[in-house]
Amino acid sequence: MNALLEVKNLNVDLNLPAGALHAVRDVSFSVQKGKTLSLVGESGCGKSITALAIMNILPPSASYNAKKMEFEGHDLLKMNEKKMSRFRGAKMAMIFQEPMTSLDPCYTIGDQLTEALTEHKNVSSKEARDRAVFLLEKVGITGSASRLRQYPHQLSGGLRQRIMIAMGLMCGPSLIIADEPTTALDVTIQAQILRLLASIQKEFNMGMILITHDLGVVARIADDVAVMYCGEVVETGNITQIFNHPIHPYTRGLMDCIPIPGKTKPGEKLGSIPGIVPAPIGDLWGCSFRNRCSLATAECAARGLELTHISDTRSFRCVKPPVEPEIDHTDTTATRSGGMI
Amino acid sequence: MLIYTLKRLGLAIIVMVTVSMISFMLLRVSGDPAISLAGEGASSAEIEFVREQYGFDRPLIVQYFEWAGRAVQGDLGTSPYLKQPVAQMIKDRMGVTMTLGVCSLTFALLLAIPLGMLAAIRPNTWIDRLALSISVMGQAMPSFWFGLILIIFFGVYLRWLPISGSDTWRHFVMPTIALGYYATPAIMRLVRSGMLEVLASDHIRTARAKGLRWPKILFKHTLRNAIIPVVAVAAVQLGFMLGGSIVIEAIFALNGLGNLAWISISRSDLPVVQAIVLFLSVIYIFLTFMADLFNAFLDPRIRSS
Amino acid sequence: MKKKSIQLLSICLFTLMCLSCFLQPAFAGKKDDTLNIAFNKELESMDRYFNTAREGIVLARHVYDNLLYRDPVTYEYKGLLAKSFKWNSDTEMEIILREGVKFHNGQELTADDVEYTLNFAANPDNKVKTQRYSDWIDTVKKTGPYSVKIMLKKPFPAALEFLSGANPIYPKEYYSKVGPDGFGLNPIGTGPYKIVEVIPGQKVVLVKNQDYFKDSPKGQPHIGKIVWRTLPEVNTQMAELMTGSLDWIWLVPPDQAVKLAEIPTLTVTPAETMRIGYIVFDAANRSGKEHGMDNPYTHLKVRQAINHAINRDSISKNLLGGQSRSVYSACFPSQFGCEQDVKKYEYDPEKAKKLLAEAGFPNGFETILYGYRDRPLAEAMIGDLAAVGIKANLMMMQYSALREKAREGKAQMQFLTWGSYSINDVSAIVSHFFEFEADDFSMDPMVRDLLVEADTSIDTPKRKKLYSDALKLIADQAYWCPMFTYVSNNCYSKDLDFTPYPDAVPRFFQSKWK
Amino acid sequence: MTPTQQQFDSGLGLDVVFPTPGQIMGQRMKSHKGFIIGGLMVLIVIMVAIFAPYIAGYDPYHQDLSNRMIPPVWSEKGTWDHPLGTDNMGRDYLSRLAYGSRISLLIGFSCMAIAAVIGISLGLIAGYFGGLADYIVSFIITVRLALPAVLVAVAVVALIGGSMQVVIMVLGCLIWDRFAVILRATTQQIRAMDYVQAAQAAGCSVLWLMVREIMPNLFNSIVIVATLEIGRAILLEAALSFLGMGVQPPIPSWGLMISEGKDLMLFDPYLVTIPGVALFFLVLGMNLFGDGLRDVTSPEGRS
Repeated sequence: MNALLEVKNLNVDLNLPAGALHAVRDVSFSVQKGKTLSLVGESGCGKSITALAIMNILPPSASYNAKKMEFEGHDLLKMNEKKMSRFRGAKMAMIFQEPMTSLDPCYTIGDQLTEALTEHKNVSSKEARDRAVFLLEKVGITGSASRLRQYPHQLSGGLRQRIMIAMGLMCGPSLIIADEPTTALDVTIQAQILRLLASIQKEFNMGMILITHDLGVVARIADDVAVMYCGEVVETGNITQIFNHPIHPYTRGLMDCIPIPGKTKPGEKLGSIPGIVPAPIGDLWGCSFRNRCSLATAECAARGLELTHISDTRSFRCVKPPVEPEIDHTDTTATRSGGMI
Repeated sequence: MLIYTLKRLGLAIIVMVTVSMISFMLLRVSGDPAISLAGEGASSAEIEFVREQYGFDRPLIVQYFEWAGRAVQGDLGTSPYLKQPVAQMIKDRMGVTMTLGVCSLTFALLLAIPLGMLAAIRPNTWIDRLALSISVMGQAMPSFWFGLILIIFFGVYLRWLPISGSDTWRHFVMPTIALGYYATPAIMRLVRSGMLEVLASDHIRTARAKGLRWPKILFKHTLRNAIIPVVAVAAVQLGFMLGGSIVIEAIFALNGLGNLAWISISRSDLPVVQAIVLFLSVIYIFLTFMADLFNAFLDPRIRSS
Repeated sequence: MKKKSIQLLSICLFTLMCLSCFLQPAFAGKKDDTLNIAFNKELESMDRYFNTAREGIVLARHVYDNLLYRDPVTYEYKGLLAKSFKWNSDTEMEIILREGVKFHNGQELTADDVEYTLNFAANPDNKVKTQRYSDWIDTVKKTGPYSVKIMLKKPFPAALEFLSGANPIYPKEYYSKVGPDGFGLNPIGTGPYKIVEVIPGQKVVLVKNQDYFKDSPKGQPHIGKIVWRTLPEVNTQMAELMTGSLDWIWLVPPDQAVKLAEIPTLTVTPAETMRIGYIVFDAANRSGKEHGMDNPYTHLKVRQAINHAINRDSISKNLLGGQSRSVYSACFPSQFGCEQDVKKYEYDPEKAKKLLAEAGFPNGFETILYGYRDRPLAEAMIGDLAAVGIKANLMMMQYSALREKAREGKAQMQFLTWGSYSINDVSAIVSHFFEFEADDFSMDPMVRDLLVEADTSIDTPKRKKLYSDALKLIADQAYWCPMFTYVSNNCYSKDLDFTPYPDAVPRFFQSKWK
Repeated sequence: MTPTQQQFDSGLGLDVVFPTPGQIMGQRMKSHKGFIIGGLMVLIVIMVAIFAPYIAGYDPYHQDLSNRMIPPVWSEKGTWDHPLGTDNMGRDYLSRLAYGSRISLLIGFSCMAIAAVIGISLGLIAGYFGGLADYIVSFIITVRLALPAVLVAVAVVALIGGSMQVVIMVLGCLIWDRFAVILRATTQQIRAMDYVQAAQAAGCSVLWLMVREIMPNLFNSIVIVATLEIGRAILLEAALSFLGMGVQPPIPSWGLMISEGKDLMLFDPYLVTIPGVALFFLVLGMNLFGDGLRDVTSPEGRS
């Protein structure tokens, strides 16, 4: 089963005045065609940096290396800037968190939409405009022909995020990376955008990486999940395994924090995880959750803690998992668990 | 837009009146015109005769309104020295100074913008410092010193360029460099900080994510946004250049307003100095007004507000 | 991307094209019989009667002719436009004009033109700036087609000098039509050169007047065309001279003139001018107690001390160079009546200190030396004064501002210069400053009486005696501290045969190509 | 055996001590070459100014017409007792240069100080009160910018004569516009910040708000504009001296030395190049230091 994108042992370091920050350490995951992988974790756990590393648009002060980074059979590590820029936008597209500032204020929407297409596919501007209008309608923007002449500051946040999505789809990419697409929007718009993303992904059979810190969003549209903590992947698995049988203490802690309709009685105290996330600077070893984990023992501080794989998509990074990993290989196409949406 | 323009126009007129009033008072007080008009070795009787003949003995306010009244109809008085109507003299010499000003500004822009971009692409590297030093040299060297060195090197030593006069375009090359270089650092620094800011912004990251190649990102998206504040500064710099061209026009014997202003001040030829100051302030106000309009054109956010 | 590269290509092409077309500046001078000259001050009006600047005097000599001509070498007066001239009485002069003299517009010179021009100049309502050169004329009457009578208000010995130095003759019909302003823009005269092009403040082009009357003492013009440019900056002038696009400049600082002389293609001839530099003291106490302490210059000993303190020879030799020489009498040595046998104050700082002590200033005093030109010379004087304890700081101002301050009595010690308008008669300098006029800072009645009498006496030896007594008195009282004569360094191309004269009026109509 | 607490905690980066903003600025200063070079250059000039008597072998005002125009030591006719030669009055050029640094620095700083006082007060008033006050101040700024500075300076100095105090006053009143413009914009920005409005809500007086809340934040831009204005003031004084309207002789200001050497420049270039280079060195130092300061103190570090 060849994955659309496969990443193995990705490390990213940012050098700051205080020293080298190991933002991403030993991260491995894979994205299937037509499936959504959600990278979830608290803010500052390195999920956005991972996405930027894949697209190789990290800030100049960052440096990264990986054992393997393959996308549709192409090895991304060996690509020079020229080849890489042909991939970006054409094969993989990215949607950012802050719609208000992600569009160039000096150019019309039409110009910014068609720009990428004419760049990659040498298409006449007429055709490009038609595709833009088609996609604007697809993302649910009315009167899209007239929208092309408008400027970004004349549109609302929700509209701009839809335009960002349309912009990503202009060249028909096979992978979409959505970096917290709905965080800056209010709840009502949030639901529409998520539904739109899911339907588009299904319709164009694309792979998607959804980066979020909101478990509600994960439950709604993700197929597989990778939970990240302090720069490391602590648990991967499909949606039902993660929600129904969390193994890693951090994932279990996360699950206790959210009220599950039907299960948690009103007035019941929600769980919380004590302590703060450590700053991954300098020499690091052992499980990075051990200072907040109630079950921490001496071995947790041992070096060389690796991801233990139960199956090729199910794994966890813990010396002594609090609960036995479930053995049954339930169908990977997990069923949506009840009234989450 | 219309109300905005009208308001700006009103302000401009008031500023012009104030400027002319200040310069009128300043110049009248700065030396008794009668004495210098009467010429060398004139007896005191002659000076008295000149004083009432030109009406210098009336109170300043009266003189001002009389002058302003005539100025509005375009009659800026005649120069007692050169026996020519001042308006005509300014018209003759305006061309030289305006050409010099525009050429110098273009030179400054052609030098400053690339330097600013270079410095922004490689911040805090030797390129950044080199670009900064080259542009700062423009402000660190006195323009007259730089002008004379240009003359010695290109005029006398290499004999590539004619030294003085304003007949052909080649006569303007050295003065343009001497005057233009002075405005380079201000523009360069603005382009550098503007570019750095825009490069760190989100929409450039989007552009990179779209896979646009570097030159397009740099020129189309980054420079376009970073150039907006430069327009306002460029207008102000052009205003300074017109005023500051006295020295350059003296050295290169360009027969422009700066030269005329300097000669008129040294012999207290007040109508001429007064007219030049007024003319320069009108040009300055006009330039800043145009800069605002151009800014609105450049930045859509302002245009529609 | 394609569009971008095209733009780049066109820019490179353009710059290449500019560089390639740098050709040698057109070589002027002897090759095309054009004399390129430059002055640093802008030409005011070209009408001689409305112009006081030196440049105007020089241009006038080329474009117009006066009635008489003073030979610059022998100082003897000859007829120029006048064939002959004689005094009928102390106050009446009769002049017979040459015939066949033509103006540049072809019109013939007649007595009407002379009568009209001189009456115009003498009439005060015309506000002629050179009033002082013609206020001695009462009226001028035409006595025949080519003869006029000039009536004087009172006997005036310098009449010949003023008729040769100034008062050119204009065409009556043209001048009355265009008036001074129009005439100032394109003048018509009878002179050896005609004006063909004028760009105000930049250049004037003159061409040889083909039918200049043959028997003129000025001689026939040789050089075909003169381009007269205004270049304010002396360095620019020298640079143009070195590259050959200029053939003649003057007033070059001494140090630079020495260096220019080393260049093979140039000749440098320093020529003494009639201008002298001097310090004038407020001996008449017009400033009073204003400066907090009483005016030191009322004491004779203080004035004498300063005369001893200034090192005339060092300034003249080091800073002016050439034929500049020290001067002890308040006039230019060659001028008629300039008595050299006056009290000489040789350079003696010790004696100066002794005199200051006797005058009541044992450790000197604080003062201000006002000046309007030649900053290096002023600084040298301040150095000499400081050596004897007088702490003077320099206040450089515009000439008009300084004269105004002096006339209000606020300037106690001034460094001034006076060129006597190249008039070779002491009356052009001493009479101007010592006859209780606005610029008189000594107000000595005895001096004034001597001068007034001298100005009006026709008897030459008596006149000479009177001037000599006055100058002796001025020196004894040390009203002035005369210091040095000025030098004008004429630098010009080797091909040019040019001779400078002390009256500092370059005569291009006499020069020719070698 | 249970691990010691220290063992347990190490290896998690918890013990990392984050540098304080002061330390960050210090680090940036050390790493920002432009800042260091600029600062060094300015320091050198200040040192020369302080130790001028020791550097200069002679009294800068002493004239000696017998050995005038001696070229500097590196040209053939140069002598070692006048390393930088003598000027046209025979005064030792090295001494004049050393004492000249005092004059130039004095003019630079005092003009800047005057300009700062005028500019900052106008900027603050306009920025803080806005509305009519802002309108009036902008009007004054526009009028000031519309008046050609050099012309006004020359006219005024022609009136009172060119003493040092007059030049400083005139320049001080002519270069305050940059202070006002930049300060006004920054004050408006800070005025709109929440913490200022919070302080206002807490009932602080207007003066308190200005001095305690707004001024400290302006310090950064004030210092930057100040360093750049010093350079501009020194150059304007040089231009005024060139036009004969600057500081009066025999005071050894660099601008005056250039204008005195101007006429002799074609054959004795050292008279102009030496003060010219000195002026260039100081102003370049000021600009590099000013730019460096802006980069170092700017919040996002802009590295």
